[in-house]
Amino acid sequence: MIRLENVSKVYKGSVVALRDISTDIQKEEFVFLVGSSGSGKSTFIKMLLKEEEPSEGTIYVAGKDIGQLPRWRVPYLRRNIGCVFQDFKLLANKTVRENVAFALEVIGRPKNIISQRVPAIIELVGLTDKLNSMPHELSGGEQQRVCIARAMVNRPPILLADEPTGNLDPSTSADIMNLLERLNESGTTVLIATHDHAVVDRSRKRVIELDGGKLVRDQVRGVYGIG
Amino acid sequence: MIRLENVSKVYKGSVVALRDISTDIQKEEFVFLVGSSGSGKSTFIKMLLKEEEPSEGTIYVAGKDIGQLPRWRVPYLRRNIGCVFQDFKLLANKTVRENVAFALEVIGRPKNIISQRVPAIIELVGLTDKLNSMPHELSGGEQQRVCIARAMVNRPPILLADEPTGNLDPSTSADIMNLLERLNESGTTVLIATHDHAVVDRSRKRVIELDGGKLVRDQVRGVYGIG
Amino acid sequence: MALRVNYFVDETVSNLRRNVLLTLAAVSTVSISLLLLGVVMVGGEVLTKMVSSWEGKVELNVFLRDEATPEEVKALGSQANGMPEVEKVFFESKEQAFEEYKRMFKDSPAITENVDPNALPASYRIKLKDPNSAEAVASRLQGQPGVDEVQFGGEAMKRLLKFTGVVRTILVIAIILTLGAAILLIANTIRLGIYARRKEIGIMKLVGATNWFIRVPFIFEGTVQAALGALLASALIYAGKVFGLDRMQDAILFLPLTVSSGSIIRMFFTLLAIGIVIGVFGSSLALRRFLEV
Amino acid sequence: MALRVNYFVDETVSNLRRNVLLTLAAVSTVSISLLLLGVVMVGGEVLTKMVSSWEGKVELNVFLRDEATPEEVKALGSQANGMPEVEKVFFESKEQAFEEYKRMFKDSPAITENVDPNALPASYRIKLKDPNSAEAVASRLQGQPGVDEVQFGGEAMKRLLKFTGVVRTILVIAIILTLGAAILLIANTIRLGIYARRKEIGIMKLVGATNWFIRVPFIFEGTVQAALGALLASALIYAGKVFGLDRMQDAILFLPLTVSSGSIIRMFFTLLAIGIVIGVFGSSLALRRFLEV
Ligand SMILES: Nc1ncnc2c1ncn2[C@@H]1O[C@H](COP(=O)(O)OP(=O)(O)OP(=O)(O)O)[C@@H](O)[C@H]1O
Ligand SMILES: Nc1ncnc2c1ncn2[C@@H]1O[C@H](COP(=O)(O)OP(=O)(O)OP(=O)(O)O)[C@@H](O)[C@H]1O
Ligand SMILES: [Mg+2]
Ligand SMILES: [Mg+2]
Repeated sequence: MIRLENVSKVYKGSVVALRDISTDIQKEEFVFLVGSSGSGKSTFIKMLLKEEEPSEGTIYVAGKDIGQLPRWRVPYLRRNIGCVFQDFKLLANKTVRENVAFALEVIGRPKNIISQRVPAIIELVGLTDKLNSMPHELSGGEQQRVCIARAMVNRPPILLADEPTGNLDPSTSADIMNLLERLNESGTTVLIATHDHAVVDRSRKRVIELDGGKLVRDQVRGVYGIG
Repeated sequence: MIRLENVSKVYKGSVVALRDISTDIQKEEFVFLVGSSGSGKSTFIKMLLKEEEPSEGTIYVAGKDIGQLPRWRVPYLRRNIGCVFQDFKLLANKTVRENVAFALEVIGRPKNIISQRVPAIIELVGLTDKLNSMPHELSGGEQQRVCIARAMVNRPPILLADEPTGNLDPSTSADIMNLLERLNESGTTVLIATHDHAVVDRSRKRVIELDGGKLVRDQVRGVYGIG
Repeated sequence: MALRVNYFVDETVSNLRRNVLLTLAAVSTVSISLLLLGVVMVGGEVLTKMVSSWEGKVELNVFLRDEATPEEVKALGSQANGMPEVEKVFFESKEQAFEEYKRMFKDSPAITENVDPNALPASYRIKLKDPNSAEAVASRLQGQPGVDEVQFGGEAMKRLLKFTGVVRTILVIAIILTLGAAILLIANTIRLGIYARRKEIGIMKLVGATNWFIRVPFIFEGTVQAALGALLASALIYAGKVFGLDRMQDAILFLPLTVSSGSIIRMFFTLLAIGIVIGVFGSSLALRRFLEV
Repeated sequence: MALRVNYFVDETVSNLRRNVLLTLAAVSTVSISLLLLGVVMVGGEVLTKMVSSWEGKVELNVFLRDEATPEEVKALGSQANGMPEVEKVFFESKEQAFEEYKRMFKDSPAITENVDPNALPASYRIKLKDPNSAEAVASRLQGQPGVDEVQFGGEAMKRLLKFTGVVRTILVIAIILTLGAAILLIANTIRLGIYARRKEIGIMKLVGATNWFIRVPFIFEGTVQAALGALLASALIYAGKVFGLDRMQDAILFLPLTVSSGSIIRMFFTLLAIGIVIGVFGSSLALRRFLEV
C-alpha cells in the first residue's frame, strides 16, 4: 500500500530530515512510527500526502509512484488518505460539524449522506455536545478529536495519524486507539506517528523507529523503547 | 502565590468549564493539574493570565486580586508569569532566537543581556542548531521546546505550562521535566497541566485533579491515576 | 453537480457573514473605487456634452459680394449643401445681417446709429459636422464666384477646438487613471483578504479539495462584493445627481450640467461589469500562489 | 529607552521585509490613493489659475458723455481709483476706442468704413479685484456727472461668474471626495494588514507586551509605507507634469496649463503629511480591537 525506496529528504537550509529510508507497508497493516523529537516522523507523513517532495528516492502509494503524479491528480491522492495532523489544521471559520463534513463535501457526497454520517462519527469521538462549536471554543484534546473524526469520516483506505493522542488523557486516548484499531480491522491501512509509550506498548503492533532521519528499527510486534 | 476562591467559569454558550474551584498554591510549590480532555485545565491557566475572566469568584496572584487589576497593568502581571501554551503561540514571523528574545525585549532588557541569555536557554532545551529557523521549519516537539524556552527566559516567579510534553518523546520529555524541576528549586512556582502519566508518576509532586470542571482531588505526593 | 452549487452558495454566504471585517473592507474598497470611476464617467459625459455644444456653435461665414447675381448665390448655396462635411446652410440677407448687428450692439446705440443698413454684406452661415474641417471647407469656397470672403472664426476658433481637444484628452486620461486605480485597489484588497485566509486554503488542499472547489466560493464572494460595491457606488452617484447636479442645474440654466437617469443606469451596469471582472480575475490570480500546496 | 528605539526600528524593518505582500499592498494602495488626490490637487490648481485668468478679463466700461468736462472726467477717474473694490483704471479716449473697434472688425471692412471715428465714446475701463462686485461698483458710478452709461458685461459676465463659481464648487467637492476616498482606502488596507496579523498581536499581549510596545512598530511601519507611497505618487505626478502637461502646454500656449515644480514639491509634502496622518491614526484605530486580549 505504501512503499518507500531510498527516500531522503533535505529541507532548504541543508537540514537532513530523512536519510535513505526504504520500507514497505502492506494493505491493512497497522504500523507505529516512533522516534525522538525531530527524528523525521512528520516529514515521513507529509511526503505520503505530497505536502513535501522527497529530495531523493521514490514513494509508491497504492502502487503508484506519487512523484509522477500530475499536479491536478494530487487532490485525488489525498482523498484516499485520511490524515490527523500534528497541529490539527482545523478550518477556523467552520463549526465542528462543518469541519468534519468538509471531507465529504470535497468528494461530492450528497447532503443526506453527510447529515447522517457526520454526527455519527462525531459521536464516536465523544463530541456530540460540541457539534456547533467553533474550533477556538474547544479544548486542545477536543480539537484533536475533531481532526481524528475528519480523517476517518470518508472511510479512506489509508489513515495517517501524526501524534493523534498528544493532547488526550490516557482514557480518552485508549478509546481513540480502539477506534483506530477497529478501523484497521475493517480494512484501513493505519500509520501512527507517536511518542506515547503506553499506546505503543499496549497494542503490540509493527513498530518502525526513526533516529536522526535514519530507519533504525522495524519490528513486527514491537514496543516503544527498544527494551 | 496563587489562590482561587470559589471560582467558576461559564463560557458563552453556557459551557461550564470550571465549577466553584477553591485552592491555594504556595510560593515555590510544584503542582500538577490533571484531568481528562475538556475538564478545564487550560481554562484554569488562562484565567491566571487574565486571558479569560472568571464568571464568579476571585483569583489572587502574588497576593493581588487580579480581577481588580486595571487593564493597563495586565502586561505587568503577565511578565511575572512564564507560560507554555498548549498550542505554542509562537510568533510566526520571528526566528527561534527572536521568539525567545521577545520575552526579554518586552520587559526592556538591554541587548547584551538578551544576546547572552537567549542562546543559553535555547541550548538548555536542545535547539542550538535551530537558532535561526522560523517556527514553520520546526518539528512539533521543537516548537514546543521553543515555547518552553520563551516561558523561562526571563526567570519569572511563576511558570504555567499547559501540556508541555504533549509533543515530546519520553526522553526529551524527561529532560524538560528535569529543567522545570531545577527551575522550581531555584525558586519558581510551577504549575503544569498534563496528561502525561509517566511524568506525573515519576515526580511525585502535588496533584490537583479536575473532572468536568470540579476539583475532585488535591493530593500532596500524587500520581496521575487515583490508584 | 446540483449539490455542489448548493454547497458553493452556502459556503459563499457563510464566508461573507463570518469574515465580516473582510467583507466590509472589500465592499467599501470596491464601492469607493467604483464611485471615483463613476464620478469621472458621469463628469466626462457632462463635460463632453458641454464641449460638443460649444463646438456646435462654430460656423463658417461666407460673405457675398454685393454684386453677386442671384444665380451665383443660389449655385453657391447648393454647392455648400452638397459638401459632405457640411451639416446645414443658412442664408443671411443684408437686412438680417443689420438686424443681427443691431442686436449685438444694442447697448451702444452710438455705434449702430452711424451704420448704413446696407453696409453689411449678405452671407451664408454654414454649420459643419466636424468643426475641425472648417479650414478645408473655407479654402474650397474661397475662390467661388460671388464670394467676397470666407471667415471661420480664425484664431479664436482654432483655440476653441484646441481647448476642447485638450478637454477630451484629459477626460480619456482621467478615465484610464481611475480605471487603473480601481483595478489595482480592488485587486489589492482581494489579495489581502485571501492572504488573511491563506492557512484555510492550505488546509482545504491537504484535505483533498481541488483548486476549483476552493476557487469557486472565492469567485462567488468576489462577485457578490463587487455587485454590492457597484450598487453602493451607483446609489451614491445617483444621490449626487439628485441633490447636487440637479440643484446646480436649477441655479445655472445655461450650462448643460445634467445627466439622465438612463445614463446612470447604464453606468451602474458598466460599474457592475467592471467590478465583477476585477473581482473574478483578481481573486483567481491572488489565489494562485496560495493554491500551490 | 534608547534601547527600545533600537528594537522598534529593527522590528519595523523586519516586519516590512518579512511581510512583503502586506508591504507591497499598503505602499501601492497609499500611492494610488495619494496619486488620485495629488492629480485632483494639481488639476485644481491649474483650473483655478485658468478660471482666475478668465475672471481677470472681466471689466467695467464707464462710457463718458461727449459733453463731459475734463474736470468731471478726472474726478470720475480718481473716484474710481479710490474705491476699495477697484484694482486698476484705464482711460480709453475716443480715438483709442475707434482703433479698438477697427481691430475688432478688421475682417469686415464694410462695417468700419461706414463709421464716423467720432461716433464711439471715450470710456474708463475698470478692472476689479473681485469680479463679483461689478454690479455694486457699476450702480455707484452710474449717476456720476459726465457718465453716460456703465456696462459690466451684463448677462454674459454673470454667466461667466456663475460658471467659474460652479467650477470652484466642483473642485472643492472633488478634493473632499478624493481625500475621503484616500482616507478610507488607506485605512482599509491598514486594517486588513493588521487583521492578517491579529494572531501575532494576541500572542504578544499574552507574553506581556504593553499596547504601546505593540503599537509603535505598526505606527512606524505605517509611516514608512505612507512616506514611500507619497514619494511614489509625487514622482508619478512629476512625470505626468514633465511628459504630459508641459508637452500639452507647448501645443496650446494660450491656456495656462502649467504647474511649477515648486507646487509639486509643496504637494509632495502635503501628500506626505496626509499619508502619515492616515497611516498613524489608521493603524492605531485598527489595532484597538485586536489589542483587547
Ligand atoms: N520546513 C522545514 N524546513 C526546514 N527544516 C525542517 C522543516 N520541517 C522540518 N524540519 C526539520 O526536519 C527535522 C524533522 O522534522 P519532523 O517534523 O519530521 O520531526 P518529527 O519526527 O515529526 O518531530 P516531532 O516528534 O517533534 O514532531 C527537524 O529537525 C526539523 O527541524
Ligand atoms: N472559548 C470557549 N468557548 C466555549 N467553550 C469553551 C471555550 N474554551 C473552552 N471551552 C470549553 O470548556 C471546557 C474546558 O476546556 P479546557 O480547554 O479548559 O479543557 P482542558 O482541560 O484544557 O482540555 P484538554 O486536556 O483537552 O486541553 C471544554 O468543554 C471546552 O469545550
Ligand atoms: Mg512531528
Ligand atoms: Mg487544554
